[in-house]
Amino acid sequence: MSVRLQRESFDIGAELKALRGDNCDIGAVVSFTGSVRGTVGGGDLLSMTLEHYPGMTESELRLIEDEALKRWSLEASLIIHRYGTLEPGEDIVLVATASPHRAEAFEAAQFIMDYLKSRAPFWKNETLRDGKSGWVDAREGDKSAEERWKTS
Amino acid sequence: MSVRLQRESFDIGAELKALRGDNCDIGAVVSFTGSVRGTVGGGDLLSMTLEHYPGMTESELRLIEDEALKRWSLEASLIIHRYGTLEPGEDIVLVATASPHRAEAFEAAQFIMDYLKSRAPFWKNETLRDGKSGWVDAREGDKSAEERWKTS
Amino acid sequence: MLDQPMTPNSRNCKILYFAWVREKMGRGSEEIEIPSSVLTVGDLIFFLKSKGGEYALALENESVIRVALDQAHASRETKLGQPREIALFPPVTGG
Amino acid sequence: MLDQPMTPNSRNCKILYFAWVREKMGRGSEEIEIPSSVLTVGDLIFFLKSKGGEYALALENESVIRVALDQAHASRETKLGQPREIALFPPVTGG
Repeated sequence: MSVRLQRESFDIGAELKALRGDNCDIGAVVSFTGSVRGTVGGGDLLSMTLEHYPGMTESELRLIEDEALKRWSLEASLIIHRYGTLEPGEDIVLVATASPHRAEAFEAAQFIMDYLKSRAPFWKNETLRDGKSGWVDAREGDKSAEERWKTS
Repeated sequence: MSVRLQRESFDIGAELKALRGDNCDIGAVVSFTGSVRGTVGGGDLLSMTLEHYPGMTESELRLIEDEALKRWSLEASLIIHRYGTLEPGEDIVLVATASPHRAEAFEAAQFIMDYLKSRAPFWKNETLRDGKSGWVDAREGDKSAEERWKTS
Repeated sequence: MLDQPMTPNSRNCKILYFAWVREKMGRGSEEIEIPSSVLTVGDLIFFLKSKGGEYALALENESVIRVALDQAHASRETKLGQPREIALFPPVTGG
Repeated sequence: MLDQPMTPNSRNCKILYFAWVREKMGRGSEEIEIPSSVLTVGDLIFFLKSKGGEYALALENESVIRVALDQAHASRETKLGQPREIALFPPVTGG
């Protein structure tokens, strides 16, 4: 039940430990970490800069988390997303979910990532080693990944 | 591409860091941690003892990992399972998968857990605070969770 | 007062631009007076595009442009209302 | 040699028991001579159960008993062959 937007990196081990706390009803914790890859469509990456929409980003992440909490009975959840300039190998996002049994934690983490990818107002700009730079195009798969969660 | 069976606890943060190494093709890491809950069907838990089948356990875990590597193109994977006597809040199992994009890491981690739950030869014996003890029954859902991965 | 031209529902709004929409616009935000004829988000895009220049350039590929009203996602059919803040941006690519 | 009773394919196997099967058997392993008439895993269960005593007790609810041959899962129809090691156990509950 926590959303953070930050420039700094995060410590996954410490975050998962804090998420769990001393809640002994938690039997399953799922984490997703997204990180900057070294090779992208256009070539070798020097760095990636994440622009975002201050204000809307936080509220959109909270909406996504609220929706996950409505759909699955989670004991705890966490979304951390970074912004600013990151290098290959650096972490971008951490999503973690905790529940009594594994199915709910897995589904909720996937749901949060799918929604985040198509709704949270972040934009990636890649700078390649050869000096070129450009905005990353949205992946077609991300829209369809979001759509599988639609309830009628 | 690593399977470990051990009595000792593990450090999730350190394990995920080692899994990633300096592989810059990894864009997504999914982890699942299973832990001992404090309240079970029969009451408050004092401890849980995991019996296993030495030899078969390791080979079965390796088979499961191999099958995951065949089905999804993973950059790295890890299965750690503990045995012996554990207390509420202690971790039992860690499964982690790494891939360029998130869908594969998520699916492979779920697959490994579903297979592990119905194929790895571990048996849980619970000791309750009131002194009673008994073997945990297999959950019906675990068999059906495995079956959704069947290829025809 | 009755002598003044009445434009009921004409309103001044802050518009924000992000990513390549911001780059093509050459600025991150501005105040714009939106005429009363603009009723929906779709109308707004049409209105802005018709201003030409950097607007026409930034909104050239208008089907990919996303719009948020007061920091909430809006579709083309969403009624514009009286937002304090409008944002135009490309499809998001975080995560 | 021809005077000795021939039981071709009768074989001595190590059988392991786990969890409550082990508890009901009162031991974790033993050597058992398996007669030639036992061709499949299903036959083996039937043979063991027919020995009565702790075998009948441990295998009472036989449909839930799982069997591994040389550390690999086997179904009731699996041919027994000449395994070095057979294991009987309840459904697994790890993870």
